[in-house]
Amino acid sequence: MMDAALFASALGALTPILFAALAGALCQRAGVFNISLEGTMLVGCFAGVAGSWYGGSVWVGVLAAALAGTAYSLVLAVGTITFRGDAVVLGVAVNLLAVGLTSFLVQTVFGTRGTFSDPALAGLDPLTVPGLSEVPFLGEVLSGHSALVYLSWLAVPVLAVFLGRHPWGLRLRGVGERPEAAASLGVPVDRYRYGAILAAGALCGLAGAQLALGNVTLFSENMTAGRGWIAVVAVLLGRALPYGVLAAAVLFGLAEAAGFRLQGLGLPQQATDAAPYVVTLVALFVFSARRTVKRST
Amino acid sequence: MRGLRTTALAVLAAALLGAVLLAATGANPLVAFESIVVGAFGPDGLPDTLAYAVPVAGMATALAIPLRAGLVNLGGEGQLVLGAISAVAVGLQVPGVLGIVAALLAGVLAGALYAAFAAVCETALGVPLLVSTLLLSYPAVSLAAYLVRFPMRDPGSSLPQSEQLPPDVHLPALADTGLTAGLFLVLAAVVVYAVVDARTPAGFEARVTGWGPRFAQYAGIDRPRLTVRLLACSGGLAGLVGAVVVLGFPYRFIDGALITPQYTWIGLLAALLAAASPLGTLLAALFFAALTSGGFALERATQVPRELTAVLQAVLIIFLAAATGLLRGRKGAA
Amino acid sequence: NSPDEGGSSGTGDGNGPSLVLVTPNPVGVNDFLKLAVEGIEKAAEDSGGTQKVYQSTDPASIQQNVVAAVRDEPDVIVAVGFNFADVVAQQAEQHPEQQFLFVDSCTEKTYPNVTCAVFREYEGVFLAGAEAGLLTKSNKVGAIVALDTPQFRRYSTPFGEGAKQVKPAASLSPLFIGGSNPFNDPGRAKQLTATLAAQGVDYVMGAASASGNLGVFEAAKERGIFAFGVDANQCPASPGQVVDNVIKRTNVVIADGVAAILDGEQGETRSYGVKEDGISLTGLQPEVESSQCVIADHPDVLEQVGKLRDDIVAGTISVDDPAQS
Amino acid sequence: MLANDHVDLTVAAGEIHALMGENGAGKSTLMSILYGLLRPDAGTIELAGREVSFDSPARAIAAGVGMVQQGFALFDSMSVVDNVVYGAEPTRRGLLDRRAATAAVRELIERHELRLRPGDRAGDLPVGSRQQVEILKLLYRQARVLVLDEPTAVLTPAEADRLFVVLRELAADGRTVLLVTHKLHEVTAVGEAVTVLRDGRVTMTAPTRGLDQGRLAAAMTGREVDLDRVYPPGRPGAEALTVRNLTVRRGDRRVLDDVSLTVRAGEIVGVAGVAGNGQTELVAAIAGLLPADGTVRLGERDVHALGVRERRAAGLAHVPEDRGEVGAAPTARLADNLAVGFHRRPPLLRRGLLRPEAVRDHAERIVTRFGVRAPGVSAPMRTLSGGNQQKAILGRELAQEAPVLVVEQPTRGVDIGAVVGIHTELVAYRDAGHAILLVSAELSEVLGLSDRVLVMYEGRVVAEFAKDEADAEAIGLAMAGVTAP
Ligand SMILES: Nc1ncnc2c1ncn2[C@@H]1O[C@H](COP(=O)(O)OP(=O)(O)OP(=O)(O)O)[C@@H](O)[C@H]1O
Ligand SMILES: Nc1ncnc2c1ncn2[C@@H]1O[C@H](COP(=O)(O)OP(=O)(O)OP(=O)(O)O)[C@@H](O)[C@H]1O
Ligand SMILES: [Mg+2]
Ligand SMILES: [Mg+2]
Repeated sequence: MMDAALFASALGALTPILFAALAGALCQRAGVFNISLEGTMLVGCFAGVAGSWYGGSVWVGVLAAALAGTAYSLVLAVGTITFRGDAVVLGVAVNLLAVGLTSFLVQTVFGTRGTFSDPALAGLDPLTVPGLSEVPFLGEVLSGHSALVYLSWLAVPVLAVFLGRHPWGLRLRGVGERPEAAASLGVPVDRYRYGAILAAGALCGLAGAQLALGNVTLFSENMTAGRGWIAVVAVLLGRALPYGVLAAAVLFGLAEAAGFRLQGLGLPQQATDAAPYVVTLVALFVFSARRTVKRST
Repeated sequence: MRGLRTTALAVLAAALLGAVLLAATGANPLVAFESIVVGAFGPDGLPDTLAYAVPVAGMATALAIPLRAGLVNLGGEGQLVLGAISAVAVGLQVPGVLGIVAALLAGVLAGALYAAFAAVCETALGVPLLVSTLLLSYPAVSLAAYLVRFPMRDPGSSLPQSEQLPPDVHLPALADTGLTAGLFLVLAAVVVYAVVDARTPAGFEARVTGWGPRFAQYAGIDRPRLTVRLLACSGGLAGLVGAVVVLGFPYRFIDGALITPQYTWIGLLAALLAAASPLGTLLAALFFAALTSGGFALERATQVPRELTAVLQAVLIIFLAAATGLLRGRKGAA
Repeated sequence: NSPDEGGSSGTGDGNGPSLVLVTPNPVGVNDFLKLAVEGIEKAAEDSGGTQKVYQSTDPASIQQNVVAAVRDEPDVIVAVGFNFADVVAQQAEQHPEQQFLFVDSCTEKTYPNVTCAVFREYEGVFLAGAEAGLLTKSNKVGAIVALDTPQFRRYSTPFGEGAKQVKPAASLSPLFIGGSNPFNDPGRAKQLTATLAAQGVDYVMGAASASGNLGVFEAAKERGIFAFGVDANQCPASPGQVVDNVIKRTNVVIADGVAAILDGEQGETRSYGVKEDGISLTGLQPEVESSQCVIADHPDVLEQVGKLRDDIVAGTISVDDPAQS
Repeated sequence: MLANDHVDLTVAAGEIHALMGENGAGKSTLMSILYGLLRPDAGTIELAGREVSFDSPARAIAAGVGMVQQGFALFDSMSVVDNVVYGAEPTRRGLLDRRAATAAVRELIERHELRLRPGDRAGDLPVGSRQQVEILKLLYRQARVLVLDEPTAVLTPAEADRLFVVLRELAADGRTVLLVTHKLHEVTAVGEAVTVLRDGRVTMTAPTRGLDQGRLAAAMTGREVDLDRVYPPGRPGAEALTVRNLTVRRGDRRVLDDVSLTVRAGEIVGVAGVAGNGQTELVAAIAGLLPADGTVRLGERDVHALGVRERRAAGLAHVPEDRGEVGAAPTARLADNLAVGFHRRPPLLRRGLLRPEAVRDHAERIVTRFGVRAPGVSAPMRTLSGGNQQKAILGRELAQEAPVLVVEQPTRGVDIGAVVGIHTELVAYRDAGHAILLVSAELSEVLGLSDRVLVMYEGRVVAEFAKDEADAEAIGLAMAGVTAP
């Protein structure tokens, strides 16, 4: 029912979600519920396209996206940490701001309304993984993605090792679990939270770069279209564990791709819209039911 | 006092930043601000503000109810939409004035049951409430979208909308303001919440749970039961808001009409900003409503690009959140 | 009220008619609404009057903007988009003096002060489908449509019928974008198009809005298939990939409609299709050579499609409106 | 308010210096200033002759100062090792070197003969072991100046003794120990000097040798305290609390193993035992907070199938061990904390509504009756000193006038003046015909108050003594699992 090309396109499509979800997980572990993923990703989309266009190279764009994401997440960092504002309220406002700001910038920077695209805009090229690309089915699925796709896969174990085995990761988890205890051991709580939010900003920036320069090659206002929110769901589902988040994102991406396929077979679009969420919920039921059974025996 | 000053300072700072932005695009900031204020509170604007404030305040209160006990209901959207579609479904079947009551009840019931189901997902199935409410929201919205496209579609039009409710199932309108008696229903809900929160054992127990789940358990509060009840109240109110909206003009369910105005998210914002305190939540909701209708007025009067209005609003919320954070932080440190 | 005050623009001397355009969504990326703005600007220019644009974001603000427009008492209020049916009916009844031009849809009842202008997009889509049918090698054509509503099925069903008209073996696979931002999700549009391509579809009607269509075109390019655009000429966005466009001359229709109302022709319903040249294909326009559309390289196809167009104009072929089924 | 008022305190290197004072006297505040958690409004700190000023714990740690705070500062989800090395991790090739960390921690555990396993999750540990982890954190950091805020409050005498051995070793090594405690015998046992604080001021500094305990108590409280009060025995009546075959499993382990006991009206039954032998689980299971097999009867009524609320309604009051999270809500107002449990009946409730004045009056009555020192009943609970929080909670539960009171560590962290007051209250409560099950790590407390003493070891009741046959030595042996055949 699904051919290799479809799997491949599903993998590409879930990369922005994966990047953003990893960003959210990092913040979650530092004790910050970050729902500004959507907005920060959008800023990354814009900066990526602007960087690629004016820098003349897609890598300038990727760098610009990461930097812009970092800079933009300062708003959330200063608001929640320095001013102790509510993270959710600030997150929503930051999302709102991103939509207004990027739409405004498209007009002032590119002089067009809403969408900027140009055949000359440099996007991310697919990479052929030597050796892997020859493997029949797998090669088609796993090879030929943009460098950022592979980076996102790499980011999962890196984040897992960081959180589990790097001193900073340990401290970050402590900061999230019990800030006053961390502070009493001389760990600068605020600095770690700043670090987490800014790093998350960079990851969201990369998510935006992949969306605007990898998945498509254009900027369009509000083009993140809820992917940041799906990332928030993935963070919650994956319990902010890197591999958990990966599993959630993959589950989601596959359910969505399957939904598209089912639409072609006559299922109404509203059903396929809801499919990823229902699938996830059912998966959760099964998962938690299995755990309860295990616990009671 | 200090609270007022800090808040005023935040608004002022945001206004200043906004003025710079406006001036940068060539608009006159004074004219712009005047049109925002007049648009929000002027004789023409106030009804618009109130019309927007009714669903926002309703949703804010709905989401504040569980928030008081530290429970976050992220599924307001689904509950709102289910309430609305149920109200329409019943309102189209039950004739006469009885239809109004039946439709409102159906809205409350649908929202309450759906939210309670999300609560049961946590208490019985171990799916965290945050996740269960959020995930359940999407299928509800899709279901309503499906219903108005197929079984419940308006035969007279090709739009994704239900048939119009018969005139005797319209909520009484308040003069020529575009407001309906729904205003009083939502106000009543706010008052009931305020009284229950401050003066009843049930409200007290909700607050105790918000202070600390282990303390609540020790005090004999049955957390699963409380979760289900609070969520039912929350979803019920959300459903009522949905019903109130569709029983007002244009008296039908239009797909997306309850989602795009962001009633739920603005409401959640208000509830969080006010730490779910009943009066604070209401005030914050009114403030956001005024900001929104003022923003539209600004656009109409000056043709300032709407992106800029969105930026202005966001900046204001950011400053406000920081200000309330400072206040709370200071209280905590005292 | 000087024309410059409050940023409204126009070329009139201040005594000309005043016009207000209310849009259902932010104009932003929306080609259809951009054309509407062009139309109101042209109308103001033609009549020496002034114009303003009120952009809405949701049904509640649509309602408020129309009411605010009525308060301003302009000579004509132009409402574009099907979302206005209830409000326009309500306000027209309450304010019989106020003239409305309702574009792209009409009120259920007729009002002497509401002039409607509706499109028969499906005729143009049918012609585009015929082009696809003549060109397809796999006999599979598809459509990527923003939402699954009767209104939007005008972009999918007639496309299949047009293809069948010229190639009975052709079949249509429509897919709908949906999701949380159906009108602005190029990424999802691209993924869906790839899904169609994987099923062997080689010509796709893109009705995913202006930005969504860019996603359709990108997928077309990557998968080596071809696409059709909507509303305006989208061929320059992806030269070599876009076959043709179903264009909807909202600008012309608004300018005409306003002029008619100002001339006293009020309260009628005007329908614009291929015959009235309100709907057309880029390929059937004189400037096809410079359009960067693929169809310019297929004069034989254009010739056959031109005949079909003539049949529609003559009434020998009639295209069903999916929204009326 | 002034928590510390011109305090002068000088401690010699290699000295164990005790700090005493009533609850709320300002001991924790002073220690927090030393550790950089709080900043003084005036005054200086000198370390080894150099003036220092710590604006953060990091600076204090770098300067060789370490502190164990009152209450816990552990990461429940992390292992003992991670908790200990947190913030000062050994690394190898940039990553955390868990092997080295575990070895270091194991070495410390063995050297000081602590009962800890490096890999255990901190959240699963009983309170006594958690305190040991806190001390390990200091030892691991090789602090030169150790500030310990009531470290022995949660330890059994044997554990405390073991800690003192460690402290003496450290002092002999030239390190300085500042020890806050409420226990007089500890002061004389390990301290070389003692400083007494009262109302934020130093009222006495003296060497501990030949120290008169009465004088010490007077310096703390400002009045005479009868430290050797002997309470008359109770007059047991009908069975008020009956527990049969109560069993709690955690994983494969039976943390509470087939426990049966009876408490009669007018009787105090004490439960002695080394922390972590099932006492906490016993109390939680009786209160209904922990699912358990077996039966629990309150009077005639079997409450085993009932929840916490119904058990409370059936006549059970409960003072939990953990006052920070279980027994109180630190961020809520004192008045609200004290209203819990009274909020569904008059006088707080009238015609279905809570009366704010009644809530306040109720709180003020408890504050007055039990001598709780608080900035006011509207102040958040957490602004009260540790001992005063304890008094407030105990006061609330006693005011329930329930037939059965289960109380765990009632005087933990409470100053000696207040200890006497609490003991008097408990005995009076018993004499009014109520039944009390008293769990305490303080052997002297169990011995002084109980009409009968049960000893728990590894989840079981291993010995029972009547009041007149209970002596510290036999109980001590039983606590170690040695019972007479
Ligand atoms: N332990 C509890 N946890 C959560 N909510 C409670 C609890 N007890 C009571 N409530 C709520 O407070 C309301 C009023 O309580 P009240 O005790 O007067 O009712 P009740 O009918 O006696 O209670 P029950 O149903 O337990 O017998 C109840 O309807 C319920 O909604
Ligand atoms: N955050 C705070 N806000 C206001 N007052 C406080 C705060 N923290 C402590 N206090 C007050 O400062 C005084 C000293 O408190 P501190 O904790 O130092 O007492 P303590 O001597 O350690 O008592 P205990 O023996 O009970 O632990 C107390 O009266 C307490 O109420
Ligand atoms: Mg203290
Ligand atoms: Mg009852």
